[in-house]
Amino acid sequence: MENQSKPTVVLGVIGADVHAIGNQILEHALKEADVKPVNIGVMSNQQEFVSAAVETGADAIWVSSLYGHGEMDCRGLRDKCKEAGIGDILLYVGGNLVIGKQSWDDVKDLFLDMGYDRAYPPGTQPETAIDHLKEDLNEYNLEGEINAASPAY
Amino acid sequence: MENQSKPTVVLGVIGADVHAIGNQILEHALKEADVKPVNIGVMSNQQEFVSAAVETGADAIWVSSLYGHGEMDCRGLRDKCKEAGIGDILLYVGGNLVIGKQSWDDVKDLFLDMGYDRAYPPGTQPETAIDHLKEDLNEYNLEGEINAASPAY
Amino acid sequence: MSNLKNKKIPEEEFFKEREEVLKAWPTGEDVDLDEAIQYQKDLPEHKKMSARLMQAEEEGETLIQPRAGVALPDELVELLSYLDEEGEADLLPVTIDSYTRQNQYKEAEQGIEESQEMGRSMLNGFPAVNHGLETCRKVIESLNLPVQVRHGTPDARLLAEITMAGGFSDYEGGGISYNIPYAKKVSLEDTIRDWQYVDRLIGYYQEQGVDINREPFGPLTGTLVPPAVSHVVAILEALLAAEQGVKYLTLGYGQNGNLVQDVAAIQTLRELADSYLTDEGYDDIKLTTVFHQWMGGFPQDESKAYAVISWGATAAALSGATKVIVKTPHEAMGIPTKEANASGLKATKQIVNMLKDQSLEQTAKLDREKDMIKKEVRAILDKVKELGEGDWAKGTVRAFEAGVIDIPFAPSKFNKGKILPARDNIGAVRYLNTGNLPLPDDVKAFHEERLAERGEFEDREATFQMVIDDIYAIGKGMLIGRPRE
Amino acid sequence: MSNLKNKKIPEEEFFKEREEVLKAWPTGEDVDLDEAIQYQKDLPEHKKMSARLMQAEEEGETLIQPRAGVALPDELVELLSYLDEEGEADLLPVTIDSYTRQNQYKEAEQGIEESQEMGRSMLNGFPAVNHGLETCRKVIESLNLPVQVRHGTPDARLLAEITMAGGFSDYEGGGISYNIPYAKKVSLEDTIRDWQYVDRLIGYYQEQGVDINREPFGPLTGTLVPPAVSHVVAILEALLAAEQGVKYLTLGYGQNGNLVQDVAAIQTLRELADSYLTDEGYDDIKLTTVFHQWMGGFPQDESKAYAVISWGATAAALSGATKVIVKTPHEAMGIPTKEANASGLKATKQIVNMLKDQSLEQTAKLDREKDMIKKEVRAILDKVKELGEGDWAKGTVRAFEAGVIDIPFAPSKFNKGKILPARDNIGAVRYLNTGNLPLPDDVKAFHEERLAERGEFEDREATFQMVIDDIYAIGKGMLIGRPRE
Repeated sequence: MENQSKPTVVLGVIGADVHAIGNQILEHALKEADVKPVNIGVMSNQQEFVSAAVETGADAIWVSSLYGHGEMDCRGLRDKCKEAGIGDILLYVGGNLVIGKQSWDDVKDLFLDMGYDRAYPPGTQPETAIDHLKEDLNEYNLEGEINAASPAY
Repeated sequence: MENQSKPTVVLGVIGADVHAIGNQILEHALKEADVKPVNIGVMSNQQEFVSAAVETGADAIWVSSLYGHGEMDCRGLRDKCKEAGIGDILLYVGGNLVIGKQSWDDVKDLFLDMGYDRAYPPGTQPETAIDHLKEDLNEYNLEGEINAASPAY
Repeated sequence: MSNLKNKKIPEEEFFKEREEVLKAWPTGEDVDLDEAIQYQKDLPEHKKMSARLMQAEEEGETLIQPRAGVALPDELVELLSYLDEEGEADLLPVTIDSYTRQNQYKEAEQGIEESQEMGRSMLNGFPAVNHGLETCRKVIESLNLPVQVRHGTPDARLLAEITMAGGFSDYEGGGISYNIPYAKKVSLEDTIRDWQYVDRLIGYYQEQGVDINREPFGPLTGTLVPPAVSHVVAILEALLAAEQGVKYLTLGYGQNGNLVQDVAAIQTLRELADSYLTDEGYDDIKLTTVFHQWMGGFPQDESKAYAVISWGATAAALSGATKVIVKTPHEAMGIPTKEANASGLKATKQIVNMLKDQSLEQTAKLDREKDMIKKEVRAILDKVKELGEGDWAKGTVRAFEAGVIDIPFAPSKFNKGKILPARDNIGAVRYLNTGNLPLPDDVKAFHEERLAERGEFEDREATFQMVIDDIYAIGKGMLIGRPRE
Repeated sequence: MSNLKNKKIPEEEFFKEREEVLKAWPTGEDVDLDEAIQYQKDLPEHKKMSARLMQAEEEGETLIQPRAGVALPDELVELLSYLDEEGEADLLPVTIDSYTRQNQYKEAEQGIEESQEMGRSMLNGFPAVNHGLETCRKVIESLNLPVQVRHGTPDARLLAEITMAGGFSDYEGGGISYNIPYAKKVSLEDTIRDWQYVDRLIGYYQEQGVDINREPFGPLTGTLVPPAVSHVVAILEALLAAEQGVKYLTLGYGQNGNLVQDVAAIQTLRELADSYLTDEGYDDIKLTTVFHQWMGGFPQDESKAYAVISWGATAAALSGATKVIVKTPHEAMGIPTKEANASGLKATKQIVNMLKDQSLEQTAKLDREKDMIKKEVRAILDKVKELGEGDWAKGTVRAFEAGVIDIPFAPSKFNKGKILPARDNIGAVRYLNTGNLPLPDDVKAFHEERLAERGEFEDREATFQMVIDDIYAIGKGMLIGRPRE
C-alpha cells in the first residue's frame, strides 16, 4: 500500500488563534512534498493534536502559533504525548511565538526546552520544515531514536 | 540714524558649499526681525567673513555649513577675527556640520572648543538663533563681555 | 432555521437577556446602564469617536489609528499615551486579547497573573472583561483621544456592556465579520443574534442621546479578499446594526495593493452602503469609511515594511477614507514594540498630510472597477434577500450555507470555502474560482479575461500555486507572485 | 560674447586642449586614451550603464540608485558593495567630494590625509582626481554593477578624463546644471565650453565604440523648481551633448510632490527631449529618464523620512522613469551611514517592485499639466534660439543674461534670480513671480489662477512668506506650507 510509506504529519494552529491562511498553505505544501497532512485546523487544543496523532499513527506534530500566546499554549505538549504513549513523536513549532520583539535565539531555546524538536521563526518557508522532517525521519529510521534538541540549523 | 541702532550680522555659507536656499531664508528672517543682514552668500572663505565683518562693524558672524566639511572649513575663524582686531565678535555656526551620524553634543562641543559662541543642529528655525542673538547682544551691552562658551540652550 | 430575523429586539426581551449576559463573569454585575449613559454623556467632546469622525469627514481628513493592547491597565495607558504623543495618532484603539475573544475569562485571568509575575505582557491584548468597568474608565480618563474597542469576538455581548459603560466610544465587529474569519465552529445564527444584542445595546445608548460609533470589521481574512466580498459583509452588518438603532457606522476595507482597485473599493463601499441603507428606510445614518493597510504577510526587513505601510497610507489618502488603520515595521515579527508602533503611525501621518489635498481623478478604468464591484455586490445581495425571503438576517445565514457569500481562507466550517482569489497582471484581486457566488456572466468574463492576461504573460495556468505565490509576494518584496525563476 | 558656439570641437583642437587639461594635476599624465578605450571595451556587460539602462527601458523597470562617496578607496568599495548587496541597488554612484568639484585638489589631498589619520571620512565624497585612474579601476573592478560619477563640478574636464579612463560608464552634470546651482561666480560661457570638452571626450569614446552614458543634473537647486525650468536646462544640455557626439542620455527631474505634476513632468521631459533632438537632426540618441526623490528639506524623524522616500519612489514608479535616485532616512541629519543609505534603497525597491505593473491613467488633469509644461518649455526655448541667432550655446548664455532662463534660489551671479515659485492648493509648483520668463499669457493666467485659489483658501496674499512656508513644509510633515496657526 503506497500510502503506508508516506510520512504523516498532524498540523494545526494552537490555542485561541484563528490564523487560517498559513495552515492551508502548509497543508498544500505537505501534499506536494508527498507527506500526508492531517489538518486539525485553527483553534486546536493540545488534546486535539495528541488524539489526532494517536489515531493516525503520525510521525510528527506541527504546531503553529501566530498570535503571540504560543508560550502559554505550547507548554506541556511533550508531556501529553508521553501520557498518550507517543512520547517520541517529532514535535515542531513555528510562527510568531511570543509577544514583543525578542531575540530569536532566546525564543528557540525556550521552545526546545519545552520539548520541541525544532522551532521556526516567522517567515520560514514550508520547504525548510519539510526538508528537516525528511532528514529527522531518516535519522530516526537509521538510529531508532533522535536527539530531541539537536540544533540542526 | 535709525539703522545705526540695528544689530548687524554677517552671514554666509563657508567653504566649497553651494547650499543657497537656507542662506536666502536666513537673510529674509533677519530683515523681518529688524536685524541688518550682510549676506556674503555661498562659497565664502574665512577671510571674506572677517573682511565683511570689519567693513560693516558687524556684531556677529553667522557661518552656515551644509555639506559636511564644516569641521575642516570652520577651524581657525576665531583666530582670524582676533588678528583682524574683532576677537570679541559673536560667532555662531549651524547646519550639517560633520560627516556621518554623530551625537549632537559631541559636535557642539567640537565647535564651541573652536571658539564659536553657539552651534546649531540641522533643522533649527532662524528665529531660535535670532532670539539668542538678541539675548547675547543685551548681555554684551550690559556686561561689556560675554561668556564665550555659555551653553544657553 | 431558528427564529432569527432582522428585527429590532423588543426592549423587554433585551433587558431580560441582559440579566443573563451580565452574569457570565463577576465584573458584569457592576454595570448600571443609566449611570453608564450619564457617564458617556459627561465625556468631553474630544474623547467621542463619532464627533471626531464627523469632523474629519467634513474637512476631508484621513485620520490615523494604530492597533495596540497589553494585559495590564497601567502599561496600556503608557502604551496608548505614547502612541498619541510620540506617534501622533488621531484615534486610539484598545485591542482585546484572544482569550477574551473566546470568552475564556479564566485563561485571561491567568494571563493577567502571569503578566504581573513576568513583568511583561503575556497576552496579546487587554482583557477588558476581567478588568471590569472601573479599570476601563481609568484608562479612558488617562487618555486624551477617542478610544475604540478592537477585538474579534464572536460573542461580544458582555465585552460591549463593560466597555461601553467603561467610556469607550466605538465598537468594532459584527455577527459575520467576527465569526467567519475568527471562529471555527460557532454558528452564524448565534453570532448574528449575539451581535443584534450588541447593536441593540448601542442603539439603546443612541436613543438616550449617546452617539456611539460602530464599525464592522472590513478586511475579514485579510488576504486577497475581493472588494465585493467584503463589501457584502459590511453592508449586511450595517443593515443589521441600523435595524437595532445604531446611527454612526464606519465601514471598512482591507488594502489589496492595486491603487485603482483600492480607490474604487472605498468609493463603492460608501456609495453602495448609502444606497442600501436609504432604500431600506434607514435614512439618518452617519457613514464613514476605514481603510486597513495591507493585512497579509509583510516583509521581514523594516525598511521594506515602511514602504508597504507608506503605500497603504497613500491608497488610504487617495481613496478619501475617513481613517486608516496602521501597520508597524515589526509586522512580520509579531506584536510590535511601542516604538515600532509609533513609527508606523508617523510614516502614515507624513503621507496622509502630504496627500491631503490630492486625489485620484475619476477615469475610465476607475469607473470600470467601480462598476464591476457594484454589479457583484448587487448580484450577491439580491440573492441574499431572495434567500431570506426579504429578511437580511435569515438571508445571510442561508447565503453562507449556499456559498452565495463565501470568504476566502476563512477558518469557519460555516463558510463554503469554494472561492479562490488571485491577482491579475496589474495586481488587482480577481476570482480564480467564483464558487457559488451568483455573479453575472459579464462580470465573470471580465475576471477570467484579467486572469488569462496574467497567465499569458507568465506563461502558466492559474492554479493554487499562483494563489500561494500571491499570498507570499508582498512579504518577498513584490505585489504579484510571479513564477519563481 | 566669446567665440562660444554649439559646434562639435574639431579633433585637433580637442587634443590640443587635452594636453593642458591633463596637466592640471599630476594624475592626469597617467591617462592614455587608446588604452582607456580598450579598457572600457573590455568591461563586462553588467558593468556598463548604457546597457543596463536600455534593458530597464525595454522591460519597463524603474532602477534604483543611491548617492554615496567617501574619501578613501577601500572604504568606498566597502560602502558601495554594501549598497549593492544589502541595499539591493541596481546602479551605483561615486559621489565626488566638494573640494574636487571646485578643482581644489590640494584641499582634497589634505582631506585624504586627515581621513587616513582620523580613521573616518573627512570628505563628503571620493576625490577621484587625486586618487588617479589606477585607483578608480580598482574600485570599478571590485564592484559588480555599473558605476556613475556624480558630482557638481563646473570644470569637470580632468575628472572626466580620469574617471572615464578609470572605468566609470556614466557621467553626471552639464555646463548649466553644474554651474548655476553649484557656483557663485563662474561664467556660463566657461562652463558650457568646458562641458563641451567633456561631451566631446565621451563622444570620442562613442566614436570608438564605447557607449558611455551622460546625465545632465535634473533637479538644479532641488527645491520647488517648476518642471519647465528644469526641462529647459535638461533639453539644452542634451542638445549640447548630442552635438559633441554623445549618444546615450539620461534626463532628470526632481520630485515636487504633487503626483499628477510629477508624472506629467517625466512624461513631457521624454516627449519634449525626443522632439527637440529629432528636430535638430540628432535622431540616433538613446533617451532615458531619472526621477530624483524630493531634494528639499526632510523631516528629522526617520519614520517620516521613510514616508517621503516612499512617496518619491511611488511617483517615480508611476511616472515610468527609467531610474530613481534615492534619499535616506538620515537626510535631515546630513551625510548618512551606510545602513541608512541601504534602508532608503530597500524601501524604494519595495515600492518600485509593488508598483511595477501599475500606472497612472492619462486623464484630463494630467493632460492639462503636460500641456502647460510643453507650452512653457517651447516658449522659453523658442526665445533661447532667437537670442542665440540659431545657436543653442550662445542662446543659453544670452537667455540667462536676460532672465529668459531663470533658476529659483540659485547661488550664481549669472542667474537673474527673479522668478519665485510657490505651491498651489493641491501642492503643484506654480510661479508666484515669472520674472522675465517669456511665458504665453494663457499659461501665466493658469498659474495665477492656481495660486489665487490657494490664497483664497488660506485667506492670505501670496508673498515670500508663503514660499518660505512651502520650503519648510515637507520637513514639518506637510506638502503645502499652510499658514501657521
